[in-house]
Amino acid sequence: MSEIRLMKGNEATAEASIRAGCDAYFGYPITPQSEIIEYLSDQGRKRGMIVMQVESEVAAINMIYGAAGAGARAMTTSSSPGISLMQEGISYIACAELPCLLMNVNRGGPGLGTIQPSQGDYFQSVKGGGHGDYHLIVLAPASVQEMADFVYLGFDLADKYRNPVLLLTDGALGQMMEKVIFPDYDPKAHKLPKPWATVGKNSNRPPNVITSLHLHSDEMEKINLRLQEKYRKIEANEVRYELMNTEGADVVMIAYGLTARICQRVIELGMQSGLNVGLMRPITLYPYPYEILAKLSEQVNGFFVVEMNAGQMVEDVRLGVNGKVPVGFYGRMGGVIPTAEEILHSLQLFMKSIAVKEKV
Amino acid sequence: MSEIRLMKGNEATAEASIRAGCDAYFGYPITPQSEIIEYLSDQGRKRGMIVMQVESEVAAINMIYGAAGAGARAMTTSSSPGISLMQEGISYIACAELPCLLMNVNRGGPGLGTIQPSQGDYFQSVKGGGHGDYHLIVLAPASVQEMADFVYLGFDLADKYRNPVLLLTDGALGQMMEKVIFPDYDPKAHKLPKPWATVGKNSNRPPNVITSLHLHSDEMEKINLRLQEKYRKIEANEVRYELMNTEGADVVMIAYGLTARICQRVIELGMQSGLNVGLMRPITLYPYPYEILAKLSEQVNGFFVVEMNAGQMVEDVRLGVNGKVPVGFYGRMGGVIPTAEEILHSLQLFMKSIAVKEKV
Amino acid sequence: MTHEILFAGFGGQGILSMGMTLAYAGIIEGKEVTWMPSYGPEMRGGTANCIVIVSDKRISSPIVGKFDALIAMNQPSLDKFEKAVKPNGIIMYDSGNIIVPPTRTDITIAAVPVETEALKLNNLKVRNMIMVGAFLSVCQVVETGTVVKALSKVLPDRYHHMLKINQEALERGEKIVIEAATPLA
Amino acid sequence: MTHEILFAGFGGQGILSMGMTLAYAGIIEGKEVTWMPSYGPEMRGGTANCIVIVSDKRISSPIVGKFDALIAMNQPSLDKFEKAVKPNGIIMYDSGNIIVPPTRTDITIAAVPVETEALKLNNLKVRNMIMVGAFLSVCQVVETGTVVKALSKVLPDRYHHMLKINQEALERGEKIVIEAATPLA
Amino acid sequence: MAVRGTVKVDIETCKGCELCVEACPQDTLAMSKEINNNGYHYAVTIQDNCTGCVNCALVCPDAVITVYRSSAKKKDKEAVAVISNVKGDLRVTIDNPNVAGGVGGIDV
Amino acid sequence: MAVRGTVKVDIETCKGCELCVEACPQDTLAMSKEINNNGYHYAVTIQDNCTGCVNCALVCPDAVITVYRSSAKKKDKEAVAVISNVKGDLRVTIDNPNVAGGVGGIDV
Amino acid sequence: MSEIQVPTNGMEVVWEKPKTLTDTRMHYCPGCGHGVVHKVLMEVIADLGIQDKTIGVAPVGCSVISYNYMNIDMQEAAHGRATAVATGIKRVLPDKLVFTYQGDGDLAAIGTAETIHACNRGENFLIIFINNAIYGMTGGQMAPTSLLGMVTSTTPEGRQVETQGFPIKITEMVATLPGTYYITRQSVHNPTAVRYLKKAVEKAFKHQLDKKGTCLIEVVSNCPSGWKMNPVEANKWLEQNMFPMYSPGDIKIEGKLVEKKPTTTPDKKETKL
Amino acid sequence: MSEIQVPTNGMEVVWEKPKTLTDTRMHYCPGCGHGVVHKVLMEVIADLGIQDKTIGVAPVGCSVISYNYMNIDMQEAAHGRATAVATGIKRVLPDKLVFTYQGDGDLAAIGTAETIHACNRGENFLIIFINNAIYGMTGGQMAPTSLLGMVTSTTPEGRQVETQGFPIKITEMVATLPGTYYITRQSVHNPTAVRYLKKAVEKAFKHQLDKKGTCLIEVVSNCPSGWKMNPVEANKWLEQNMFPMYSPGDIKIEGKLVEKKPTTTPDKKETKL
Ligand SMILES: Cc1ncc(C[n+]2csc(CCOP(=O)(O)OP(=O)(O)O)c2C)c(N)n1
Ligand SMILES: Cc1ncc(C[n+]2csc(CCOP(=O)(O)OP(=O)(O)O)c2C)c(N)n1
Ligand code: SF4
Ligand code: SF4
Ligand code: SF4
Ligand code: SF4
Ligand code: SF4
Ligand code: SF4
Ligand SMILES: [Mg+2]
Ligand SMILES: [Mg+2]
Repeated sequence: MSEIRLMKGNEATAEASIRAGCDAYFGYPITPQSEIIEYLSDQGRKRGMIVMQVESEVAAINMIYGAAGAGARAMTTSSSPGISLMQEGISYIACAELPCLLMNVNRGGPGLGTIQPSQGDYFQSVKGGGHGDYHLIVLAPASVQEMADFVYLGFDLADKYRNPVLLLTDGALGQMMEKVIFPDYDPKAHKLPKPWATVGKNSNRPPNVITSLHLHSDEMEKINLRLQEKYRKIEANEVRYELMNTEGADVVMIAYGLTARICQRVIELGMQSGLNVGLMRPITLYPYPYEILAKLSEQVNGFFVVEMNAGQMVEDVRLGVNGKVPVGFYGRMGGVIPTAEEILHSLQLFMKSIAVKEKV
Repeated sequence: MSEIRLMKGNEATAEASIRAGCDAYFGYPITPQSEIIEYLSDQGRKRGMIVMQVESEVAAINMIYGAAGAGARAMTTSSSPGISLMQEGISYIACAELPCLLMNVNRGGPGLGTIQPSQGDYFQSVKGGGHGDYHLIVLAPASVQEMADFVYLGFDLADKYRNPVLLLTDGALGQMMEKVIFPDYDPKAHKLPKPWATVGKNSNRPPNVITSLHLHSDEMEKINLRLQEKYRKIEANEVRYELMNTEGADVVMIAYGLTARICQRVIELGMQSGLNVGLMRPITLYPYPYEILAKLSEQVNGFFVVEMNAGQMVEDVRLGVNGKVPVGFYGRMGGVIPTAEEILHSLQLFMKSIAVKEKV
Repeated sequence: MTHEILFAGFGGQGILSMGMTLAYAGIIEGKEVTWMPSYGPEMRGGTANCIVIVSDKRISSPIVGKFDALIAMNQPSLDKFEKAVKPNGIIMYDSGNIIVPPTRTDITIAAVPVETEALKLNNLKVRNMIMVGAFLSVCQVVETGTVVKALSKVLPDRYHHMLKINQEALERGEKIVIEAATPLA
Repeated sequence: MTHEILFAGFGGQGILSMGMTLAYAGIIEGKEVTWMPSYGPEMRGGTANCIVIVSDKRISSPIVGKFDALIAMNQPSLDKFEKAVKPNGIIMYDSGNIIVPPTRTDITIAAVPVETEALKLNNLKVRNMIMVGAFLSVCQVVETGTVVKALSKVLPDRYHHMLKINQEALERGEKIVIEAATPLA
Repeated sequence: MAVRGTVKVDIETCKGCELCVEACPQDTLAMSKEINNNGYHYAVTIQDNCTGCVNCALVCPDAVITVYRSSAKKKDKEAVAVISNVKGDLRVTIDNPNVAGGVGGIDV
Repeated sequence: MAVRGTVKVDIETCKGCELCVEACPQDTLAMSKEINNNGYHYAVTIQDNCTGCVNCALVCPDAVITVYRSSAKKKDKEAVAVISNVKGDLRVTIDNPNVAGGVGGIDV
Repeated sequence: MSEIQVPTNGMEVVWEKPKTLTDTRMHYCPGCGHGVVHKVLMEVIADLGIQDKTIGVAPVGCSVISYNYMNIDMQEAAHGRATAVATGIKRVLPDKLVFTYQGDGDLAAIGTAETIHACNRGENFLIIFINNAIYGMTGGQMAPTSLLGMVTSTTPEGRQVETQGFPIKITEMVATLPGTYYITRQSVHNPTAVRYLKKAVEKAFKHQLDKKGTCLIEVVSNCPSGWKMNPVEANKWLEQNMFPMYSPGDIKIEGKLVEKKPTTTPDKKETKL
Repeated sequence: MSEIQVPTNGMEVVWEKPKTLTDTRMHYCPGCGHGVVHKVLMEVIADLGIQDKTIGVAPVGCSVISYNYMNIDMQEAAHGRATAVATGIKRVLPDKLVFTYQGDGDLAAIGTAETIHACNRGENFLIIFINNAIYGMTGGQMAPTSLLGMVTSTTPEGRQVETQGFPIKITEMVATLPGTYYITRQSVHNPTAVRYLKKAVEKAFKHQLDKKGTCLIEVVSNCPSGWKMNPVEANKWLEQNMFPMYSPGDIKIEGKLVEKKPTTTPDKKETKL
């Protein structure tokens, strides 16, 4: 029986994790996401989850490594500075191919910055903030509903590919309340067997070892190649995005998460001013929806990227567009949320500029 | 009086840091760069530098923050996993605009990986492994001589822009020996005044505060804008690269550091097989030499990127080329160093493929 | 129909729960809702505000720059957000806390003496519900009855004995605006 | 002229310092040099090797796949690297440690009984210098005299009393190859 | 008893925590009924019996109390300490309201 | 004296650390002059006086020693422990060479 | 603006806000101990005349912007790393005076390694450790020093040993390190406590001037907001509940442990609130 | 291949390599204590019949690939984080037996916070702490436990308090934490020591089966390579130089501190080598 609630994004994530059969949560408080550990400390513990506030984010991510390696569904969440502290651990988890769920409720950086919402951690999330060649599967919810839904999806993808999954969201989505529907989800039906997990070696099999160390280059390269092969599979199968009003649009905006919501408003406002703009909202930031960009490049006069940062995803858009049409950008930083009106204004300038160019 | 020595890259960096007037080194051992702290523990201490082996990389980077904030020339070095642990601290340093020198002697990852050389930390270095919008100035030495030279350059750029500078090198360059010439360098003539440093507030000025916290979004955005303005200045003034044989080349290879050395050999081998290839070696990875790429795009039939990773810098190359000509890639991972012969082979295949395309 | 409403005042005035109650009522009536608080340095001690959107269709941006209505519970909030109300919009303010009233003439303005009214109910805590009631009488985003139902969901169990007084407050609020001749424009 | 030489053997056989001494001598003669060790899991205990390049011009890649000469101090190294020697190149090996000799016929091969020779000098530690001497007699990368100078730079001060014996070793090495009729091809 | 001491409270900065009231051995202090511009009741002297023991100043977290004491040695010229509030509605009434916690602080 | 115990050393795995020699109260063990395929001198029994005290096995870091002892209870059938090395040049000569440290280990 | 004039003729100022505090109104909640400690610290710096050579390190915690109130050069450290930052400063400026100011989450949770190793190196600076048994800044989560049974937003049923471990007495732990010279536990819940604290801070700075090694002053403090009490209640609760676990007094003087206190925490039953 | 046959008629095997050790030749340097500890640990696991329910956590340090030798399920943790990883494992598999195996750099430098907090939570697992007073794996740098005056590659003039602090006795520190149940310091330098160690390991696993809380066994070990001595010399040096600082014996039994040892390290002069 599914259930309707009015909840903060953070709480929705927490509630969904319980329903998704998350066995263990290890975390450290940080604004604007502490509601998650608070919710779980009450509801999670009551409903049988292992919920621990531990000494630091470094400890938390390494506990995730241990618990995931032991076959559990494990999750941690944090916000920007805390996620930076986890980078070594994340790189280890990616290399050891441990399925787990991470969430970054992005706030304004760099440094201690501000606790206001931001998308400044895009690069860190998709290009790898840790060392070495690895990828997280990165999902970007744009509503409280998705803050819940992507928890199930995240755990399932993590298990399927033995890969860490990151939900990249921001302080506003974490703090805002919306209606959220919790569907029926039976963790037992979704959890995959994990014969590789360290649960105690029975006499019928050789020891299971979770490690990311491969001293000899040729062995390590094999691991790298295996990872790359997996990433190609993920890129082939797991790209997710949403198109709005792209059919016949002059310019398509590209935005994810909160800014994608604001861009929907821009579409509405644009219509009022006779502007024909659409929106491509990447849902997976890795794998990135390059292909649809290539396709749209054949149809539109330009793309306009909106981010709450200095311009990060815009590079992926440019890689997808590959010079075929101009790519514009509008961004705010430091926790400032752009309004639909200011985006529209900047978009109009962009549209003028490319019209001019085309005439030249 | 300049001096000629035969030295490991790591030792050359250490020796240069003493000569560059580095006041303090805080570090933690890790292969393949422990020679630096070992050299400094002997020579550095004897020659008046503060040299401390501390409890962790996390502590080290925060000591750099403190020392740099107090006006000192400060340096730390590590290798991939250790650098990942420093990401929070690096983001703080970037936001607080503290000049200092960092070095990553890159080894194969992800995870504990291998201690063999790699370029797998390109993204982490240039896109920001830490949270938020910031940039390190990233210099990529390609010889032991440059492992020394870029120490002076690095400190000077750091002071000039109040920005952390990262030397991105790899285990092979750290471990190999070459001739190195130490020029005359008078730190006193290079060190800039640091009126912003916390050295004790005298009664004539308000307190100096080193911080990265700006609670209000509008204030934080101002900080972000100031940083971005600085980055634009750096991008305008500090791009460095080296061209070899690009004049009239059919294809230009792009490689930095060790792989650039190997690509020089590829040019030599190529000449023997009648191939006309050149090399663009970025010396600054941030700011990236996009402009010369745009320029070369008008002259060549394609670019061929060589990296010791799964393909990271190739994205920057594609951004610079912007679809004008094809971009090929050859990479090895896991600490495997590609040979000139295998690169040449792959390059020839690429050249064939683009020739075919052009005929179509 | 979409209503975009800003609630603003001091922390401690029950600003966030006013908005939350309204949003919850929206859900009960089958509508789409978003509730977006200002969080951060102002949250404790200083000012607090939240944007509530109640709509019949999927809500695009939860952040809006212009509002159909502003509920202002203190002077700084009124001063800051007066301009943000759309033409023909509504400002409803606590006349006990706000000395300098709004000056716009293209909108509906209502002063509600919530403290005075709350004292009549012998309970200062229900000031915010008086305000909500007053607002609903001017702008029927949801039924007052639904708000009462919503309250029983929003209030923690230990406060359920307060449901009745809150209901009275809502009704009181509704009535005073209806009774008021001025300063309704 | 560029010489690309691979030194290979067990850790502890002084492989790395053979290469280092040669490289240093190169510098003294005003040449360009690189010395690239294998480091890592093999470094302690297992095998060790280093590539030394000495050249009149700027050295491109410090990593090469084919060598002008291989100095092999044990069997695994010889087995592994025999193919990596360029046609007309040189393999020089320690015949005390290597039982199965190289089989290639397109290169110069020299077996040097370094242990026997070292015993003649009453010092087993100079085995590697005997090898260097032997190598230089076949392939004059640098002058033997320069190597002696280089040694005084490479050896830590506390070993400077060993300079003389090392010089003798170098000369001894030179001589035995020159004296040898077989197995020089 | 002659006035031995007195205190000046910067009532606009006072946060109404009542720690000074609690600390005063003379019951010289009490909380105003009015609130200042930050919404806080503030500390006021309600008796003339201050001894200048500085207890109140020591515990005041906001350092808003200045303490004066009669000095045998010094003989100052006529002087006053001035208490002001920007609202201009300075009244001194006390009522002992129940000060609620949790109304300050920031998150990082 | 009747043989009370004996030991078998896996000489190819032995690293020549000499800790067993040091630990043996009977001086039953010594180091070979020859080296095994890993370049190490290895431990060998040079006397018949082993008591089967297992001291050597306890300190051996590489667990290469198996210890046997006469059992009053058990009467086994004829049995031998076999020592082998792959080089095929097994000789037992001792000479007490100076074992150098620093020849193992990896870096991470 | 209206004014009340208080006659002060013939009186001298016996206590006023020190010049080393700025005029900025502090953001702390009413009654919060942070303000008291700031004041004491700045008084001592004024008294000793070391304002121009003291450098402070602010933590991440409620006192994160203490640099807005302290009229001296300061650095704001990453969460938990204040002693690392202070090490960086003090090592390059050995003749300046350096202190860190840290909460219990900052010092005893995420910063444990940095705290212990700074003390072990005997870094010649002062650590001021505000133990309010809670994470004030982030909204009242459990701290490593929270008492057993204590209700916080992450221990809604009270802190349990099984999942959250024991309240940690890091001050006693670092006192066992030979690098530390003067270790004391003080409080700010009444005027006498404040007087003692001031003496302790003075002593610590003097030791630093004499290059004696690390001094650490734990201040058992309150958090009215996090504890959900008014300040007066909070200070009473502090005395009744915090002191049995964190008993005030000197722990190490001149490099010697003061008395043999039991080094283990009393077991669960005894400390259950 | 040649063979020597040793007659074993009428004899029984009184010691042989346990099945819980794999056949892989260990990479350790000759005489390294790591091998001895591996052996003892695996013997106990074989003896107690817990091979199928024990999960080990390898550190980063010379024993990083101990999973190649231990014939049980294992995880390799990031440098210093073994106790965090073990917490993750044990919390989700509370009925399995878990141990960490860590060097002094891993446990007492970079892993200090994780060590202390795991012990403070009383995590019900065993920590095996190999104290060889040096960073073996990275080539002989100073460890937090290196002795004063000890020459290492980062202390070419011997460890000095001024820059490198004091040798840290983390075992004594965690013994003060109420979460710990059995804390002992053992060694492997002679047969008797090995016998004691085995008993200690057995005891610790039994405590874990009884869910008693954290047990930590420090093993004072050698590093012939790092110390630049042959193994026999190294073990002698260990006895003469390590034991005065790290004296062997039980520190905490059944949750109670054994004896009042001086908790501070003797001062500089006394420990100078
Ligand atoms: C790396 C990181 N993790 C977490 C946080 C969030 N955070 C800010 S302050 C704080 C704890 C504050 O508690 P405490 O140190 O006890 O100080 P108090 O506020 O109680 O004075 C936390 C967890 C952060 N800013 N950075
Ligand atoms: C984050 C990180 N920092 C540093 C290293 C390098 N490193 C590997 S092992 C080690 C220390 C080993 O010393 P110890 O823990 O004492 O173990 P031992 O080798 O002596 O047994 C270090 C610093 C690393 N792998 N990862
Ligand atoms: S100085 Fe002493 S007597 Fe006077 S008001 Fe303050 S506490 Fe009371
Ligand atoms: S202690 Fe200070 S802030 Fe608190 S009530 Fe008294 S004067 Fe006001
Ligand atoms: S078992 Fe005892 S007596 Fe026999 S060899 Fe070993 S140590 Fe010596
Ligand atoms: S202790 Fe073991 S490894 Fe060492 S010499 Fe004896 S048998 Fe060989
Ligand atoms: S939250 Fe607690 S510690 Fe922070 S300012 Fe308020 S009372 Fe003080
Ligand atoms: S380096 Fe030291 S600790 Fe490591 S294996 Fe060798 S002797 Fe053992
Ligand atoms: Mg606290
Ligand atoms: Mg060690």
